[in-house]
Amino acid sequence: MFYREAGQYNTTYEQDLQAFPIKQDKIGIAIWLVLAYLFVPFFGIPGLEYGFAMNAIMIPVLIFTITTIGLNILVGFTGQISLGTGAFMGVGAYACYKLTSYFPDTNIIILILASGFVSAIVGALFGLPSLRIKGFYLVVATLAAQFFLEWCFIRVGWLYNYNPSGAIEVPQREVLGWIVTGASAEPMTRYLVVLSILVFLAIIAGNLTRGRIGRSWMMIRDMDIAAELIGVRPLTAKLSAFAVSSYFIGVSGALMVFMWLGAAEVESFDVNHSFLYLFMVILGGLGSITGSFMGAAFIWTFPIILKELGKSWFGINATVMENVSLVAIGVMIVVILIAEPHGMARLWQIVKQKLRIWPFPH
Amino acid sequence: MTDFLYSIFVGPFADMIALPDFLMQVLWEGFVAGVLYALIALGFVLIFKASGVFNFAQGIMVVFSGLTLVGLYELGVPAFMALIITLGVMYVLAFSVERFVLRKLVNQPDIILFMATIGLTNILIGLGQWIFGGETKTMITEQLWLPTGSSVWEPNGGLVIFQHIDIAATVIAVLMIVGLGFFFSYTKVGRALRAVADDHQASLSVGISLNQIWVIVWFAAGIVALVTGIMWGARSDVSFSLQIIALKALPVLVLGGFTSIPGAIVGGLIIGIGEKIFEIYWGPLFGSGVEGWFAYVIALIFLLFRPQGLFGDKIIERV
Amino acid sequence: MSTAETFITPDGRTIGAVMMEMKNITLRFGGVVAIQDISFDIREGEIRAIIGPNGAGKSSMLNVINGFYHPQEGEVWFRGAKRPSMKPYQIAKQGIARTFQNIALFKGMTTVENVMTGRQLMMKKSFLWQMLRVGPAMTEEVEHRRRCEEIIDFLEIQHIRKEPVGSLPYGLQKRVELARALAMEPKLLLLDEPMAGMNVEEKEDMSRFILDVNDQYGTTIALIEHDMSVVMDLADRVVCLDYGKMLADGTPSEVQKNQAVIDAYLGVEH
Amino acid sequence: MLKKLIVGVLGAALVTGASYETAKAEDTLYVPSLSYRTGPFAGAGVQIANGFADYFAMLNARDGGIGGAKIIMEECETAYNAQKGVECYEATKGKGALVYNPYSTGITLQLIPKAPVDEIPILSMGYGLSAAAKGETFPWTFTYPASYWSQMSSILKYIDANGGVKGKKIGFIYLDVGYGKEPIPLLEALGPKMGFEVAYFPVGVKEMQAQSAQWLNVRKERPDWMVMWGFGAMNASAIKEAAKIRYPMDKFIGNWWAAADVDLRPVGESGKGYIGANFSGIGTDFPAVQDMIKHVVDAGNSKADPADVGGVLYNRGMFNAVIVAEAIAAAQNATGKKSITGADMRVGLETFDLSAARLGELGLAGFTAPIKGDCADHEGAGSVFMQQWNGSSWDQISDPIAPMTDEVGPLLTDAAAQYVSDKPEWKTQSCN
Amino acid sequence: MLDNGQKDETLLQVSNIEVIYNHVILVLKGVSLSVPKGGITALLGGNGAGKSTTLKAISNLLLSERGDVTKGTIEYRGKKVAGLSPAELVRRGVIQVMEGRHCFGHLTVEENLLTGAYTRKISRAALKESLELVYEYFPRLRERRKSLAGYTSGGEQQMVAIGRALMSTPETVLLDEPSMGLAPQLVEEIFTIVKDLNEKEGVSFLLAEQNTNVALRFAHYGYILESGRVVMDGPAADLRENPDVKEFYLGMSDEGRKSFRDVRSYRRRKRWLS
Repeated sequence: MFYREAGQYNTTYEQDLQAFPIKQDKIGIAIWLVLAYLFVPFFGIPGLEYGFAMNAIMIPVLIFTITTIGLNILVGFTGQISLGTGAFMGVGAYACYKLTSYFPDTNIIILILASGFVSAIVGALFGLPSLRIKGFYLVVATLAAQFFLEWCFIRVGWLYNYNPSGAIEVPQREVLGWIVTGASAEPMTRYLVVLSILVFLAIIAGNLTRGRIGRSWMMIRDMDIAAELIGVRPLTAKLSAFAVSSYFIGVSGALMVFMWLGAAEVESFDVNHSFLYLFMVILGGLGSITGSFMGAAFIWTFPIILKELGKSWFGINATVMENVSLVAIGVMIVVILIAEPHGMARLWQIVKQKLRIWPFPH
Repeated sequence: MTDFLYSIFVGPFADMIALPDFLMQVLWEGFVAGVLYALIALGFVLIFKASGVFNFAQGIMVVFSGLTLVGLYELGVPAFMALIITLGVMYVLAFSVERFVLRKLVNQPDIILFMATIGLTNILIGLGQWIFGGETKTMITEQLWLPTGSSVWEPNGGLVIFQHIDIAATVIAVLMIVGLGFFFSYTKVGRALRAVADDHQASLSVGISLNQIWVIVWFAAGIVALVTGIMWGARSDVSFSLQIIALKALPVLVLGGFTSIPGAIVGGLIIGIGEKIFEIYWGPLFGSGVEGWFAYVIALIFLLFRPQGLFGDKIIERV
Repeated sequence: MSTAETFITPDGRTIGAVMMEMKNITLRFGGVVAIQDISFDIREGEIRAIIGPNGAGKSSMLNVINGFYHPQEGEVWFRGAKRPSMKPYQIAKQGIARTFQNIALFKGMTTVENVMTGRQLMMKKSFLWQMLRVGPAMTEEVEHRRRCEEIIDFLEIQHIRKEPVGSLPYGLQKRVELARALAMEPKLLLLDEPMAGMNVEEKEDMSRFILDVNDQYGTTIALIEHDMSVVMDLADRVVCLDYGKMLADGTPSEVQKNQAVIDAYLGVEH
Repeated sequence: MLKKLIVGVLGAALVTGASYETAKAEDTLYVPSLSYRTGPFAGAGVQIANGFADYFAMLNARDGGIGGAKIIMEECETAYNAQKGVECYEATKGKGALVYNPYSTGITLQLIPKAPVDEIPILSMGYGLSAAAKGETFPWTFTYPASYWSQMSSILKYIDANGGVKGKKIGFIYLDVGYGKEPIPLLEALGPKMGFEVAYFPVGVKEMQAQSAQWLNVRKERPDWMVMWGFGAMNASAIKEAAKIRYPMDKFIGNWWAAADVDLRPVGESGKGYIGANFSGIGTDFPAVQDMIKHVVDAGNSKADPADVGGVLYNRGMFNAVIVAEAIAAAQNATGKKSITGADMRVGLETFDLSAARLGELGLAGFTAPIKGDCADHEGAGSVFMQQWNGSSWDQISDPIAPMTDEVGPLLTDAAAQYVSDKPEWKTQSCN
Repeated sequence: MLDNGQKDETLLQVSNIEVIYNHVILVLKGVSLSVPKGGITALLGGNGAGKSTTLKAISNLLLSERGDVTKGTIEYRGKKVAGLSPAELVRRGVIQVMEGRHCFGHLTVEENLLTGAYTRKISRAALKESLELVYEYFPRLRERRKSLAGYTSGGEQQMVAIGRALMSTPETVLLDEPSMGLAPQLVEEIFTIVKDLNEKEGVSFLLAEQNTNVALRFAHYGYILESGRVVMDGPAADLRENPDVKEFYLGMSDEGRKSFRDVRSYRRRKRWLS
């Protein structure tokens, strides 16, 4: 009824190759964009205090969406599991920190986008073993990256400018007269910057995954041997996946520190965070960009909602709810893997299917 | 430059020779750590062999079992009663995992099962903290009749200290490995376990129930986890931070191969001793703290040359 | 067997010069010998069948041809030159495509995406263009999409174009796999049991496709097949393997009459 | 299923929104508590949070709040995680938060730049950034009663008084994060001056409970004294390992986060002789603590295990609450308002004066050395005393030891200058 | 030996079953057959015809391969098989010897045999006795009892697989492709043993086999499967004489059959017409 594609025909391949060939989807995306750009910056989330809505929900969710898209490129699209996400975010963050101290006058957004290249290189480097090893063995290799990098963040003083606190602290920077980083930056400014970078990167991710390169990743994922026999160079495919994935993750790491946390030490990049991002990918949906949005939003907001629910409805204290949300997320991971390995993105598709034929059951 | 080469290639060895008793101590500490790594790896191997599941939750199972034991004791349950109840809890865990996770995920790609065990890890962390609290707990060493105290050996005026609990841990680990070996080699169920490890379909065809076997191996891994939890807890208390140390079992597995029990033991000892030696004698060159990644990096390098591990079978890919 | 540049089969078909020659190939896995000292050739434009019981080393042979396995001994000659040790993707570049015994489609993708993977080697536009997906990248994508749609049309699988291949029936999956191989525009097409598990009607369809490919595109085909009637009808020449050893090589009728083949494979009363 | 979920989410959003409204009622003082009762440092976090909460509950019950205004204390769970810390900060700051006690160096570092913008002061009581003691550079941050550097200097003074520090080798074992590394610059500056040598033994967060390598190194280096900057599960493990290598316990000093009952109880008898620095009194003998037991613990309004009341960290949590309460009172005096703001609170903290007499009035005579802060001094020249573990509890073994202000002061000034060096917009204040 | 006229008790009755893999792929499209007590019944057909699937449907091993019997019933001794675990079926006397010699490679030959008795709760002596019986039929296995099954030859592995099944004292053995990949003499040897077991021990066999020739020489009754359907059945002797069987399965005579080459034009035309 509401979601029918009847009467919509694509007459050229160009039309068929669009990101959202169906009209309703186009409208849906437009609505989301309008909400994101015109409503949220001014009104936040209705019912929530503005600063809280921005700083505790919207900004982190957008940043983690970039992380999740990045990790999804690796795990969901290329089938290479990584537990080093936290550390690769750290690479982006530390790289950006160093760049800001070397180029204090350069536009900070350019520096953030540039810092992704550093983590892309590091990511590709640690992706090298994937050419010889796969599956669980690769998990161990990425853990090696995680722990080695964590060690570097602590031990290599140069990375944090020999700061006595051992942490990186975000300097204040302006772009076109707007303060975008530092504590004085308005939440709205930071939100819009993060949102724009996310939109930009999401489009790139969508384009890449639908084209030749994305296909080579998926070929490796679905059947690496067949892929090789058809002519995919595992070296190029895997390393490009690692590099692109790490680029996204690195940018998100830089954003996390510069646009959100304001200061960070190694704890913000530890292995527990790597798990968290993996959960976002799994729950959202392996191999789905849309799912990455859902997964990041869900995993980040779920404990917050649960905490509030527990407190205001049942009078349960935050500690218990913290544990409840750990258990609940664990259970959801297992349930999702059993019921629908493609996660919330697939559930959403099913809902759309249902809408397409609504109100008829079949 | 020569100084640098010296500090890498000569200095550490000179140190070793200069203080032989200290070297002994380092080796012993490494050995004990290795035994504990091997025990965690053993739990992994049991499950991997029988069900092909790469059980990421083995580490948290160690913490969870130790925590349950101590938690029950703190609630006033007598020590050995608590031990028995903890065994029961580990059985319930094994049963639930088989019933609600493995059975539903039969024939899914390995990677899905692996991620499910990460989910399981989250559940166990949450439950453990919820029920027993997040505080560090002291292992009830004496109440379980485990030895405390230490013995000293003084070769030529040197000093090597052996903690009794470490000796006990080694003995118990050896007993357990021998016991498991016996169980696997000479009992009907043990034979069935090995059969399942070799070939699921064929095991089914001769009437071995996979579900039953999975419960048994997860329970066996649970027992191994409990023993590890007790021993590690006795050395350095029970807290959730142990879970991260337990991840060290992964490089151990890489070295030993995922399916080999002797591999787990040898791998554990190599990593345990290797990282201590490296940390003590070469660590200062890197600014120390290299223990955190040494095992993983060794495993990574090793993987590049021998992906199937020391004892694993060579993998032949087919299309 | 004639070594002349071309020769005429009993069916009256003209077969070209030697395209690929396997010389004394031996392949071992650990202690197990999969292929032992086998030599045969494949000529331009022919349909070459490899038969033999299960475990005879047929699939291993295909894997040697497309470079997935590297034989311990022996040489592979391709178009008059000895082929050096190559990676599978390099061999794919030379124009060798294949299908697999246990369907090796990319299960997470749709039919059309699977077919598009066959064009992978021909798509050249750089990473940057891919990222933007406009201009040359889009033109390229559309161009190759058009070629793929032709193949989809040729193999009559238009109706499942946007279906994820994982949920397709067996017979259709086999066809999609063939489409993917064809999309590579191969010079030599290797088919590993293309008709296993099909009923007569499906086999007829598949036979037709194989013959059409051979005919229209002039593609050389090497196929493994169990159904002797199919082999006898389609193949120009047949090589029969047994337990890694060569039993016979010749025209279908020659092979069919060979006593060793009958004993080991076709089976006849003792 | 999906419908239920949507309804649930919307409901939660509404409720969340609603709960912000309630906090802004008349004449209340809103004090958020960023606690961690879960996560790797829950053991310490629980005790601190309980002491902090119980003192305010006692004030509400006994005195009806402070200056006639009720205190609303709200806990927010951070699990010692910087990301959750931001979430908690954002969730509470809009409710009129007076002061933040982050209890994590990581979160403190994140909040320091935010404080002047949001005009809510930070009280990092004996943790966080040492340089924040400089009130001129950090108008919004307070480290009463002492910074880490002051503490380290007091410890050095203690060592000096017990056998001299000159020519000695001091082993410094520390948690390898920002917190543990804080005193290193001070040690490096004072070492040459005072003639001692330092050997460093970092302990990674992951290896907190597997320290045998570090202690083997201790055995190799043979330091005369060991000083520990540890936290959580690290402490007990370190003391156990020290006992294993038979390091003399009375030469092993833990800082004030490494000298609690929770740290030593697992060690028990073998930790006998271990020395810890502290600035908050131990035991339940103080009238104020008795009041807490009477009004809160016995009334069943405390989350604390009665056995933990009077413990080191419980009392420290309480002391934190005392400082907050005293600063609120000072702010009320200064502004004449019952209900104050964060900016008022800052004034209260800058005029903070906890004299011996005032301590007596509070029922905390002898609990700690007097602390007096001002515009320039945000650490209050707090002294620490030493306590020793007797196998089952702590005994105070020294009088309060004042820090080496002359030595530490210039270093703090330098560090503060370095902090703002790449922050051109940083707002400082002038104290003359 | 079963005489042709003699109608024995039916052990296994498969009625019109349909099997679907992964919820989509239809493999069996209505297969019916019955296995009499004391007989050797052969299930013939090419690769992928559905022979193995039929056997797995009977022994309930399908579930572990995501296959599902969606229609029809399978009854053993009058009781429905659906819902019984493979272990339960073994206890009731139905055991499958899987295609491709699924031996436990890391177990010795003797251990392999012992796993066959997993479902039996018996004394050591009885176990020993069963082992002896197997060794009697397969003297080669006695020689190799201590070696790892993975290191034995293909023929020996097939013997291990059959011997292992015997250890469960089965009433019916479902034997899948015993000749696969074996040299002709070995095939002969194994079939002879099967026949012996059938005659002396009274074990009934349901035999899936591609090698029609050998199978029909040893079996009493045969079913021919093509694309998931039974296309022909009858006593083995009759089938051997059947001209179609001769042509398609025994590879003899080639007359009167439409060639796959001619299919092109014919199918094309059909497509245009329809």
